[in-house]
Amino acid sequence: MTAVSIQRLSRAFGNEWAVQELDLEIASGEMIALLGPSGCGKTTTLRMITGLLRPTSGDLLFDGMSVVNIPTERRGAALIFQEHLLFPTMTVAQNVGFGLKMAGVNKAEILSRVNEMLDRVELSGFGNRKAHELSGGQRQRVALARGLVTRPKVLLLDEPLANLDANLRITMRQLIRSIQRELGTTAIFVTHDQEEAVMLADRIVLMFDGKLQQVGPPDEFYRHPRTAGVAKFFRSQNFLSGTRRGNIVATGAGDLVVSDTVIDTGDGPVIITARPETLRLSSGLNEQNSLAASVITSIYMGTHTQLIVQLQDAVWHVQAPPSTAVKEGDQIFVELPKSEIWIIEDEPESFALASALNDE
Amino acid sequence: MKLDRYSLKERLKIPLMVFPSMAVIVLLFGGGLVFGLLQSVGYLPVAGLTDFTFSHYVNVLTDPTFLRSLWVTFRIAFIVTLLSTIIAVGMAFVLREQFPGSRISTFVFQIPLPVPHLVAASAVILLFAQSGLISRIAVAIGFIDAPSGFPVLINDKLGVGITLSFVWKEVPFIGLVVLAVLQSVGPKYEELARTLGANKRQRLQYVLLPLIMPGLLSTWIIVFAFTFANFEIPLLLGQTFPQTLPVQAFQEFQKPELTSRPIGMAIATVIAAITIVLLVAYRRLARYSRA
Amino acid sequence: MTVKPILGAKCLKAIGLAAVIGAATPAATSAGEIAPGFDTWDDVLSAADGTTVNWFMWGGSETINGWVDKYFGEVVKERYNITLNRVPIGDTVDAVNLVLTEAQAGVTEGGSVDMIWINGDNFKTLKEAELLYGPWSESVPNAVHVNWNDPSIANDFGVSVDGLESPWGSAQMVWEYNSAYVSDPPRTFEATAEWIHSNPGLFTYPAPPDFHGLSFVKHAFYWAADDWSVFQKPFDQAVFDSIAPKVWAYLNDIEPDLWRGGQTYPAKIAALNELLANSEVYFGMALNPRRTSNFIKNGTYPDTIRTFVHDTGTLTNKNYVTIPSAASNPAGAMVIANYMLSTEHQLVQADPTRWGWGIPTDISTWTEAERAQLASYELGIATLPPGELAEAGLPEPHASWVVNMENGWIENVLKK
Amino acid sequence: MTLSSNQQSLKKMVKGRGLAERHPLNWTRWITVGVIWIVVVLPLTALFLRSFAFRWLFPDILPGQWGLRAWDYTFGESSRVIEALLNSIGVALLVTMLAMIVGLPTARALGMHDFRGKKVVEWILLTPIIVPVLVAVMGIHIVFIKLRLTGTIWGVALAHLIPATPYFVLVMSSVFANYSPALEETARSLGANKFRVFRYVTFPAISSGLLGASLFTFLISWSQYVTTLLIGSGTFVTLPLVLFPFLGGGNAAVGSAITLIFVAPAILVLVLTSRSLGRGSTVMGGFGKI
Repeated sequence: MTAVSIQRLSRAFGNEWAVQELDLEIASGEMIALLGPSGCGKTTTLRMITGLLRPTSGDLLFDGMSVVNIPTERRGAALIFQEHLLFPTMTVAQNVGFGLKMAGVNKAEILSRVNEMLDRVELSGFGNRKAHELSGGQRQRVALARGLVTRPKVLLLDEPLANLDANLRITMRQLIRSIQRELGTTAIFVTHDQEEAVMLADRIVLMFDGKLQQVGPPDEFYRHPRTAGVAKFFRSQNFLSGTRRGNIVATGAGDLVVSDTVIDTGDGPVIITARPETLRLSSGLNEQNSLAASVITSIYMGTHTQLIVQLQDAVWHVQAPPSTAVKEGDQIFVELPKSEIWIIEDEPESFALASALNDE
Repeated sequence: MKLDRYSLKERLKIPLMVFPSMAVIVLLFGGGLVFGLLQSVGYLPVAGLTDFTFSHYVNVLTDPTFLRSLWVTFRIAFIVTLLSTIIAVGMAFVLREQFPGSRISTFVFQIPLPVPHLVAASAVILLFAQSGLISRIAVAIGFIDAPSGFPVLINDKLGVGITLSFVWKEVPFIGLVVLAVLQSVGPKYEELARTLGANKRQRLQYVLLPLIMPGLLSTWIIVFAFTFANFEIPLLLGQTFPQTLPVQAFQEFQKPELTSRPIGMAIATVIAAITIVLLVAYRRLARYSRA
Repeated sequence: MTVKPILGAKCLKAIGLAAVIGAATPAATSAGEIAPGFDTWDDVLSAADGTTVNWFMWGGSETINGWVDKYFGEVVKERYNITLNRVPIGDTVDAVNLVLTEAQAGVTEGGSVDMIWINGDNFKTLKEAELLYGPWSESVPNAVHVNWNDPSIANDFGVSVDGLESPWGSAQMVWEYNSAYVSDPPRTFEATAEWIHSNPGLFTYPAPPDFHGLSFVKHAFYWAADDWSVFQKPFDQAVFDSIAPKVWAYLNDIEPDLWRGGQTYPAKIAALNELLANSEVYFGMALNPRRTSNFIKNGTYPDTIRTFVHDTGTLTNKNYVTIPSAASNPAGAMVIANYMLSTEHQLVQADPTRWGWGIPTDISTWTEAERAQLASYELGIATLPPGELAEAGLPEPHASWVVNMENGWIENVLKK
Repeated sequence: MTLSSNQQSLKKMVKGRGLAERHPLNWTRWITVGVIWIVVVLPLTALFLRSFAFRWLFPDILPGQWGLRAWDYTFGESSRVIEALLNSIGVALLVTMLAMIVGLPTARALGMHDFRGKKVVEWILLTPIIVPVLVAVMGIHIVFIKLRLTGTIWGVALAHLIPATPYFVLVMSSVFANYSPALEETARSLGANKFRVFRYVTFPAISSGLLGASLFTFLISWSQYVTTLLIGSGTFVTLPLVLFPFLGGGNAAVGSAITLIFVAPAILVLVLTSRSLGRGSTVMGGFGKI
């Protein structure tokens, strides 16, 4: 069942489009990550969903009902701010119970629901503290409890882990995920960190420059990026142009066989990609999908060895076993497993231009 | 040795930094209060007063004129503080947002702040006297036909003229403090409250007012104490009788009869005592509101 | 007596000194002196040369301020090389108070005040406190123009002058009314009460201790007493008690129909002037009979304001300048006071086109030509002829009455 | 009274969002703006008109006859306005300078250090702001007379210093609270001597706050009436003293002209400081934290 439906949602600031024609359906209980570099429009989208910002055009539906004209306070979209914002004039319990109090819930019920929520976020007994007496992680948990206690239609989190240190991120991530699952709350969070998105979200929504790039489960962004931009955002630099004929892509370095499940682009020029960690070193050209390459750099990384190689006219990254002993200038063979090759949708001509600009 | 000298220098650093201003205040202000207190109990040998007595206090505190003055002074200060706060907070809420003309209007809003109180009094007289500009406009419109038809707003029983000139001055003061707090807080807390279902009234009551409260408390106490102790405005715009306490104190002090001076000082001491109580009460309150 | 001005830089050193000096002692003239510390007028002139005189005077009249700066400031600078520093004060009592406070603090010389425009009660206070310099006023050269045998000169509100102050001008109270609204002003207290009751809100008087307000109360006392000569003697409680109730009854009777229902009174005469100018009230009062015409001329008043006197007369008084015993520059002050009395200056001062101040000196000591010039002055549009004024003149009460009248008004009328 | 603040960082965060929306003029905003303009501009206009009116009698809304008489008198010698103006400026400058000398070190100590007795210092600073200065000045009057300070610019300046010092220190301490000493330390480590550190590091960092605080202090002295009346003994005349007799029923035209002269520097100061007084100001914020 669709909890939130975003239809051709757009927002302009002056002459600039912050968000352009965004379409998205979010199922009930789903956890969505709005991912993208800063300035891509993800926060603007979040604020439009909460109602703090009016869309320039488009529609927004909660449970099938348009909410564009419903003010924030009656929309039921709870927002967790990046700064772990707590009302400084209130205690923890007052903060958590704020939404219930606004809704006119009676005191006894507020008390029990607040205590229950504080238990869930592992802050029982902190009810009488003031905001400035809490650590960053504790503040974040109070903010989470406060957002969830009213059972919002949708929970929105703006960079929920951005201001926390590394260890705390892991515990908070787990906590957020588990509580969201338990309560079955529909949630959307904004992040610029693709790892965070992958680990937390059921589905990722990737945006560049106010436009939607790709929507799907996290693994698709690794294995099946739609564009070079998406692939690069997920830290893959490996692209090679060739000419497709059926399941064969002929490149300057040799022919590659691709799987039947690769998208159908028809015959003609295409660009293929494969992630560094899926590549293997092979013994020679005779093995299927092996291409000759020369080593530019080899960096020992502990768990693996990172090779940067020249593959025909492209520079590729290869994640080799840690014991790999090659050095600069060595000639090696890289095998691209058939199932791991993917064809991106970029036009080869425009890609050449873009990669010339982007590669440094 | 060098180490010792260094640490001595370090230890004396803060006291030396604090000393000059403390000396000025303790000597001039503290000294003034002490001399005033001594004069009020009739003991100040340098002035030829040697009879230690509380009779001036007894006389002052049992004098119905004093009690009426105290009430008038208190009432005016209270009304000024209340009115200024309500108007200032309301205006600050409007002015913190950007809209066409908001910048220039915020500037105009600040104009009375540095303007001396006497100027405010001067303008209030020109505008609100029974033959003042507003009365003349009322005549032109046809509401009244003679000055006597216009309500008495200067030198009046309720202190309307005094209140108006104080409010004119104090609104920007309170308003700018509130504006400064609101600006530094930003729109975040309100947005947060909205997402938690708080409507306009609830946001004001539960979020914004508690946020500006500490700032408001400080300005309240400053404005109240200032209004309570001001001399020239009630002297110009107050009625002949009863006058406010500072006017009464100063006039007693300035009377040619030498016996009046201790009485003036006794009234002044009572004013000081009341404001000190205010100060202490406020610090208590402030501690609670921030705890 | 040598006069050493103590400069600011020396003040700290003066602390110890000032602390040991006791109460002020009045100076006395010994035989052969023209004034305490001066044997001849030339001594005075040479002591005054190049000095500054701090003259404290009521500063609420721009006519008088301008007058003093021009006709004293410039002239005494040019002729005697004296710098006149006119110190404007809101009320003469402020200067009296300053002298008292300085004395209380042990200042016996080098005081702030050199000369005060004064009369009546304030003079009495300083004289009784023995804080005045002198005697000097009967021995300055131009004292020949003053008839010190005239009791109205030799007694200031009944208090003997004793050479401690020198006359400057003479005043007589007149009533003002707006002829645009009132055609025939009431000329008795009874008629005034009647007029007030039938025209509520259009009459008031300044609150004592304002001098004009006090004059109003004094007039009420004169009216209430069958014989006003009782006020010429020092204060008598029994007499006061027999007259005062009638006065308070009268003032309380008119109060509800005064301007603002009598809930407040104008604090200063200037406030009453403003009310009259703006037709908030129809009556005012002036202590200088020529002032009203001047006000019409300078735009303060509309040109429908006129003056009148009661059938029972109005109070006249002389006003003086005096010198405190702690004055830094008594010599300079005496030179100015002496110049004041010159016929040359009195003629300028009496000119209605300049100021029109009443003459306190004896014009029989003037030359024929000087008297002719005086007679040629034109009266202003609202000024009563000198004859009518002279006929209505009444002497002021003895100063000892005034404080009782003032306090009585505050207790029985204001606070009631 | 915690004068330190992290307003600065918060402000940056808010500004950084860049989401401050411009709102249209609805009726609440119309009324507020209208009231502000009328209430502020009308009195000043009335004063202006009155000063140029020769005769302005009831019930004329505009003066019946115009004239420069009030201004002639005001700038003439006998009004003493010029002398009073010079005295006012002189004493206010002196007070500002003295407040700066005694106040700057204290402000720095309060704004940048935590020390034992800080609370006591804050209390002492706060007292003259709340307890009327008139009371102390009345008490000390007799001592000033003995010291021959009455009637002198020094005496009046000392009296003005009582209210001026605490305000100066409190405002400056909130300026210092937002100032980081790290820059000074860097400069010293680079070999700058004490004077150079002050000249090139400290001063530029606090200069706008210092300007605001100084102008504020100037205005405190500028506005004093009753303290000058008492300590000046009437011989040291400042503008408010010259003005007072004309209010409440002196010559209103002259009163208005002097009032306009009296108000001019205040408006000038506002123009100079409107940025530091305006939105999110540390100076006004400092008051909120007293």
